[in-house]
Amino acid sequence: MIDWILTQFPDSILGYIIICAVPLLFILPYALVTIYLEMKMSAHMQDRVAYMRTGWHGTLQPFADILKLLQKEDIIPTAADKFLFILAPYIVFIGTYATFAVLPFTSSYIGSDLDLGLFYLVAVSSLVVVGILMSGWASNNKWSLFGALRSAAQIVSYEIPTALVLLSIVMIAGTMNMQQLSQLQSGGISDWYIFGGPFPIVKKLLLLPLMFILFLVQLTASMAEVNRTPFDIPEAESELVQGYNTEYSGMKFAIFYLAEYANLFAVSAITVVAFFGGWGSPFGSFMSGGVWDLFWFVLKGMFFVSINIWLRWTLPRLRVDQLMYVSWKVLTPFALVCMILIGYILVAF
Amino acid sequence: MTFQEITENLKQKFGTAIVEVKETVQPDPYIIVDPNSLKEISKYLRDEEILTFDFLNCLSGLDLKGKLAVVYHISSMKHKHSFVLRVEVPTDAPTVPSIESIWKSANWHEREAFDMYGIIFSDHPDLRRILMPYDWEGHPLRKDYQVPEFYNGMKVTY
Amino acid sequence: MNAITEYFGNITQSLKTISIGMGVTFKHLFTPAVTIQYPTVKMKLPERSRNRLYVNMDDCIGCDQCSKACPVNCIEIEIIKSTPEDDLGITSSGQKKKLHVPVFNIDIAKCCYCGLCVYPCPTECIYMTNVYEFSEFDRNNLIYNFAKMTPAEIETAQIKVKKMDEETAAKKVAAALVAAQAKAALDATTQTSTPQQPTEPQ
Amino acid sequence: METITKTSHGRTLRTEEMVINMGPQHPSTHGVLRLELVVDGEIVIDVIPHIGYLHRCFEKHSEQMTNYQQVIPYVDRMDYVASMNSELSFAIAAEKLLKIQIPERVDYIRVIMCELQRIASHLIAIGTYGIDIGAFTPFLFCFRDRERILDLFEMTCGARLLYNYIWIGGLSHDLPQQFIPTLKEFIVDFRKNIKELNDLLSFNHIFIKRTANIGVLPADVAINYGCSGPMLRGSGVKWDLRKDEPYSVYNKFDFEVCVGKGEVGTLGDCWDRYIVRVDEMEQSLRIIEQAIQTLPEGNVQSAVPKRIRPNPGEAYARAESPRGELGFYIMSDGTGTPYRIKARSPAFVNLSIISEISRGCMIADLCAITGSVDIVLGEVDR
Repeated sequence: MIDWILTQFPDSILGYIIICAVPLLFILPYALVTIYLEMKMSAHMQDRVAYMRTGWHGTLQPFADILKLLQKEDIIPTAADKFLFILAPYIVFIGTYATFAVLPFTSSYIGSDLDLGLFYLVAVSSLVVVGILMSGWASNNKWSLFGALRSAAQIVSYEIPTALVLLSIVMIAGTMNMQQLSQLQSGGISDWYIFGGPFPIVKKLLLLPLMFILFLVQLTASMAEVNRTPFDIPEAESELVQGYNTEYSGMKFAIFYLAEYANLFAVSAITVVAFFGGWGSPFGSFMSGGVWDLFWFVLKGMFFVSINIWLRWTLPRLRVDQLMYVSWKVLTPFALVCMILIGYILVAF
Repeated sequence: MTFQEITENLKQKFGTAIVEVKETVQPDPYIIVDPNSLKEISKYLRDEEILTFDFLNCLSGLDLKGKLAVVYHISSMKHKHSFVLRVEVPTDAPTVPSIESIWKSANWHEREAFDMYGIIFSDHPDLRRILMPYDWEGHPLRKDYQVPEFYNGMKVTY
Repeated sequence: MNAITEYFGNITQSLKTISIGMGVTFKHLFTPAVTIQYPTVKMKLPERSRNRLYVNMDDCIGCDQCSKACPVNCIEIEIIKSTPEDDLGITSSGQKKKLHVPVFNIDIAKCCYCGLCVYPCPTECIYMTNVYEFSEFDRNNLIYNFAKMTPAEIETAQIKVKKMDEETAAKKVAAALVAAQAKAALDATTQTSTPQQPTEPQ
Repeated sequence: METITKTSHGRTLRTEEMVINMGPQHPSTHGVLRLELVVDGEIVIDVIPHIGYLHRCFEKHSEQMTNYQQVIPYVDRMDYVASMNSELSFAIAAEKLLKIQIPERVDYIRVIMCELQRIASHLIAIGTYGIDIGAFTPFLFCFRDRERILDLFEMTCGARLLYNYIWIGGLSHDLPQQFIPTLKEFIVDFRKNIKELNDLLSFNHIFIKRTANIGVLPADVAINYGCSGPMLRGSGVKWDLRKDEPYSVYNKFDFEVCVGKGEVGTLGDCWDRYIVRVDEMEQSLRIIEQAIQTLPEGNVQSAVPKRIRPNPGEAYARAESPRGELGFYIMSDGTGTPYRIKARSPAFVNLSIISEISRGCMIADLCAITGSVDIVLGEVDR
């Protein structure tokens, strides 16, 4: 698909620009759907009904929200560092958006078929920290600064368990290429890495508990990376009053919002590619190929997005030191032990 | 212990420091004590085994037109009895010793009495206004208080 | 050893209680909502609900009891005496009305809905209705004027009283002055604002 | 305060403490409380509370009233989430001054109302505490149940929040006919909901980790600072005015005084204070059940005095409000206007301990501590 676009615009930067814009086609409608989904899910969990007036069951409300944010006055505090203040949301969004380059949406579409796909993912998602630190500092607000510093500490420490989990996957799969990773698991539900991967039965059974633990580690770490409850301490509306995005309004706030939701899908997609067979159909070759691939990928991704939402509206928030405890004393050791055991299993069997 | 018993006990111990015993006041009789020995009396009331007034319920300022007063409602969790003390000071020199060191709950109550009546609690650790703004003038609950027309250039309507 | 059991205990406890909590929220995902879609759906108010005040002026005898009972002074009543030949009618309970009530204002913005004005009324003409949607853009519109007398009627009443007073005795001159002052005050209020005439709810 | 720290490579690094304002507009100060924090990073070194942003001159207003009855709407507005209990305290104080005996039915209805109000108030305390800790859903579950209590109140006296129901010497209305059946339904449903609440929040491990061992208040400090209510009982002191100094008809009911036991942490921590409130709701239900079983007949307005004009004198009466000992000191000079009314509000006294128990905690813990004190700023500032 990428090649096809490039042949349409030979020797021109336009082709690349169009390629860059393709994930937006997904992110924008996805964000609207997820905002709606989150509002409806949270409301029903709390015995409410949420939006009911704009359109059928309030389906048009996300559009109204976006419209409102577009119209809102764009306030920049007088004492803020203007340049950084304006730049920060875009950097946050770029960091998130860049991850979409290596997400294999279907067997035929991937933005950039990098051989170092997973490595690139881990590297580029850290860019978000820069943006968040920038916004916290530039806001010239003590609470925002707290939020930014907490966020930096959090994202940096949760990179480590994520990296260890992905490293284990790389050890099993022998590749960092996202497309190949999905390809390896395309033989139906039993080939998914969460169920031990495409291996002989003994090896599969040995890997299965380890993969389950790794999956839990990855799920927890991914929640922390997107700053959502129970790990939403950088925003913590009851402590820091939205933390680093307190001072933002209008379109800049919308971009933060969009980046948060896009990031939510990105981390879910990583979990899907690493453990749940990427775009592969659970029934092997049945219902696979073409649009089916996209369908399965988005469906699995949205499933994990829903789990995130579900947890968010169930759990209380951790404290800063407990957050660090979970990362360094629970997730990292578990991931490390699993990795070593997997290495042993791979060598011995 | 009843009011009479406590009063007798105090009279024996402190004698002249008990200025007046208002036994006829209904329904809560009280005693008026000398401000200078308030601290000793309070300490005695708290620490004496048979009294053990460990709980300061309430501390209220009072304007008795010409003199200011502070009323202490104390009670004992152990013996389940309660007692009322009062000190009276002239309005032009309203200084009462602070009992913050004996019952910590007096801290904010004394600040409130200072705020509302201008009673000065000597050796209070942090005697600032508490309910009114820090730059408010006058002590609003005094009976001769005149509501100011303006506060920081804003008209005070109600 | 203790630390190790605590460590793993914490992890298992967390996973267990989190799954219990998730179960609770999942169950609620499918329980019907308890909220209603106000204003399209409205809750039925109980009989005793206390909302906007209403005064039935036909029964008001101008006794000023409600105004005295009000803790926030939101009721303003002025009265003019009637002359013996005036027939002001009787209240529904059969009591003869003896006073004109040219001013009966309730500042509903000040009203605290305590209901204390309702109890002392001898003719039960002031009561709380079940109207609760009466927001306004201008605070002055919340001063409800219940009095029904037109300016002309007030003037004639005042003239009559004046006449009667002049005729009867010189000591009543003072009372007439009060009425004149009341008229002046009323003129001043009618010039600045025109309070609306609330209607009795259905 | 500045401290000079030597870093590993020999350079001196100057660190400075930061002063940061929490409030008056901050979601976890439960109103307009302003806490001036001195922080060293995330660690709170000192807390200086500033109150008075919601001061509505209750005491000054009371001295202007022409009638004791007119004070009651103002008393309602002190503790606006537990108005019934405030009214009861004031009514008891005024009745003590007037020396009137009230019919037994009035007392029973007052107890039912106050216990319902206690449940409603604790529901708010628990729900908002969940929000302080970051769990949003329990808050709405609590409000759902509280709405049903408010419906009962509205059915009885016509108002949902500021009732003016308990009068000096009586009540404004008798119970309506549907009240008792509706109440019985509510009790059955609410028992289930308490269990659900415990599953969702009280015994959630994250919640326990956030609140256990935080803001530990030893019993002797609590007494010396004049703390009362769940604050005091959370520290393990078995002290409840309903039991220890029974007013109204509380001596006729069988219930337990719930105290903190330090089940998951140190005795007197935030979780203990929280769980005392949860347990108290169950005890309140027990009291209500007993009261509706033995509700006597009678006229609720027979003892209401026509003119309230107490003899010169003074009275202090106290009652157990959901936040603790709520006392009124009333001084009469023989006229219809009170000479002096002083409210001893439990939230005001309980709040004064905040700087004592929150030194050295983290900012997130401070939210937990403020929430567990359960202040209502309307009552703190009056």
